Amino acid sequence: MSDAPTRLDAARERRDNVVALIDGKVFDELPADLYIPPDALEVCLEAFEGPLDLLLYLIRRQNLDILDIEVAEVTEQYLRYIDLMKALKLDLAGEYLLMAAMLAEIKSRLLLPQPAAEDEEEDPRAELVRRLQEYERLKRAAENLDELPRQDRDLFGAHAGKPEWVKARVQPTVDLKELMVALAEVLRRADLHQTHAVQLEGLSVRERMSDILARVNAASGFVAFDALFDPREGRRGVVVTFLALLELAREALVDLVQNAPFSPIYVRPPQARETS
Amino acid sequence: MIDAHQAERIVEAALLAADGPVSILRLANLFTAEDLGERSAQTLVREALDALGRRTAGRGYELVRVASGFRFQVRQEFSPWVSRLFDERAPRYSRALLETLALIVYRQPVTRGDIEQVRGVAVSSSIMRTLSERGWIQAVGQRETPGRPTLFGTTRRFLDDFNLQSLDQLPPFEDLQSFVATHGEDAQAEPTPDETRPLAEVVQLPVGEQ
Amino acid sequence: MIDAHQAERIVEAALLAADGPVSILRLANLFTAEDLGERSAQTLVREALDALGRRTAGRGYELVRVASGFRFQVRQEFSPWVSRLFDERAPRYSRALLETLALIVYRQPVTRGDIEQVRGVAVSSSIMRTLSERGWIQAVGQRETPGRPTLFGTTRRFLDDFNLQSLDQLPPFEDLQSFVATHGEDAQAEPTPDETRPLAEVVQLPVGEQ
Repeated sequence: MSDAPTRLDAARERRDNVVALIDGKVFDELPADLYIPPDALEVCLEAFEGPLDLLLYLIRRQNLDILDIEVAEVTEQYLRYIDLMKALKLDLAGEYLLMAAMLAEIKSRLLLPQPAAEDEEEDPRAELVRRLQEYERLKRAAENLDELPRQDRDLFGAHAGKPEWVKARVQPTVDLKELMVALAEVLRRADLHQTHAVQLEGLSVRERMSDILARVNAASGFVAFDALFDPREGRRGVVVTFLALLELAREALVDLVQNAPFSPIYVRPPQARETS
Repeated sequence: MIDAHQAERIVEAALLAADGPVSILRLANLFTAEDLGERSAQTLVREALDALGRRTAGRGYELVRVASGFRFQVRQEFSPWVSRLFDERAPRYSRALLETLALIVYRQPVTRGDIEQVRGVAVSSSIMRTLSERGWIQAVGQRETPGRPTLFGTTRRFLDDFNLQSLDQLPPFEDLQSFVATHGEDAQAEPTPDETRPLAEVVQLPVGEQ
Repeated sequence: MIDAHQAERIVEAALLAADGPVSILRLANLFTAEDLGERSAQTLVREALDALGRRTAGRGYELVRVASGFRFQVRQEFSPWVSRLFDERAPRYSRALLETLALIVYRQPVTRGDIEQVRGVAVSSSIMRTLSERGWIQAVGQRETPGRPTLFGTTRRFLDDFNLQSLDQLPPFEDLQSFVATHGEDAQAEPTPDETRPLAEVVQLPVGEQ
């Protein structure tokens, strides 16, 4: 099934009732004895999409109604085409032979005496007729589809040059929910009890611990204890800061130093100690 | 805050710069909270599209809506001139390919076996590959029968390329069931009213009209 | 014979359909003898280009002349909006990164060792670097234990990016199980009955009950 233009052209010609092109000469009528010059036959056969297509062609040539096929007649013609194809040693697809067998079977069934029974036995042609009709519809649908305006053949997108731009490096965004789910997941895998114990101070205290640590380390010396409290934060802020300092001291992340009783308290980075 | 005229020109610029159709949502996302003030981005975009549709009336191009959004497109009446620009002609597709595509379009989801049954011949792999590479068909699943054959359907790209918003816009494929209906048990069944042509007429079409 | 308006629209359509700049000669070749009558194709094209240049004044795009011909070009002033069309999709952060961030948020100040202890696997340097570069975590000190490991905490930028005034606004850890039950995919934990209880009370619960 190549897309060779000759075959396409042949298909198109056939639609216009032309049987064959031989040396550029148009034959628009089938010889009565169905003899077709071998060259033309080849062109014709290549234009068929399969046994259904060939059969449909034969029926249409005779101006017959699909619903009223003379199976004997059509089978005869079909087999003669097949024989010719064989004689010409054309590469004959198995489907053509299958169809020949099916036609022969239908023909023989039609020759059998009809049973008188009222059980409405299906007409042996019904299945063939159904397939031919559906194939014919498909052919028409395919033609319709081909006629629709199509991008790049009939339709062209309208574009203008893009302006210059700096490509932004887009950072992933994280939804708070994702963060929660990640934490819950990791904690489920870890020792929950221990985690709870650590968690007890609450987030505001943990946050304040980081703040204080950052300030103390930035000062790289002493920070006055008082300076870490911001009265504008109110009572709650003072408590949070106080708890944070206690926790930092407990975890030995800061040292609290006082030179003398009632003298100012200072916070400083911890001095290396010997761990006992 | 930007005004409606500015919004219209931004949408115009975006559609002209984009490589394909752009959805309203994607257009709406071009505007920042600062641009919008209290307005809805989508409303702003819709109004801009309306204005652009009116503006391109009678021009060499038009605003069209396809499955995946809006795009500017050269008016088809100018195709004869425009196509002279391109040396390479758009490919013509074989009947085998078009029939295969038509079956996938109208009967999706279908397997290769389904296609072979209707066409009466094997479906060549190169046709399926061409259709996939063109971005018109895709595997959409597997049928739960022995061998689990792949089911194929059409893509959004297919709709875009055929200038469609949905498959509904295609001409109808006469229903396969109508034959069964007229030849089965209830032989007198009427054709469904939405069929464009009664079956009998179709069958009696003279050969020349094919 | 086509009129000047028709010619203008054909040139417009051709420039919009072309992939790059189009020379006057190529544009002139679009017209047939029949289109032209007695007129010169190049004159027709030049007049069309003049008209198009005037028409696009103040629009989202403009007609520009470059070495190899004419093209329509989106105006540079719309670049900030148009460029958003082409921004790459943001990648997603790995679960390992999110878990690391979550632990830093909830247990700060922490060392990498602390995180590794809870997660049970080594924390990669690239995760810590990504979080630092993103401006979400910072070194806040060192723990005075052998090796003096760095302590990490979250930044103000972290709060800003997550739209928080303070970490207080995050659900307390105790609520997480119920949070996951309603938001997570694979949560099997039942909601705790005391999820709405204020933090202070939760603190007093014996650990074993949770």
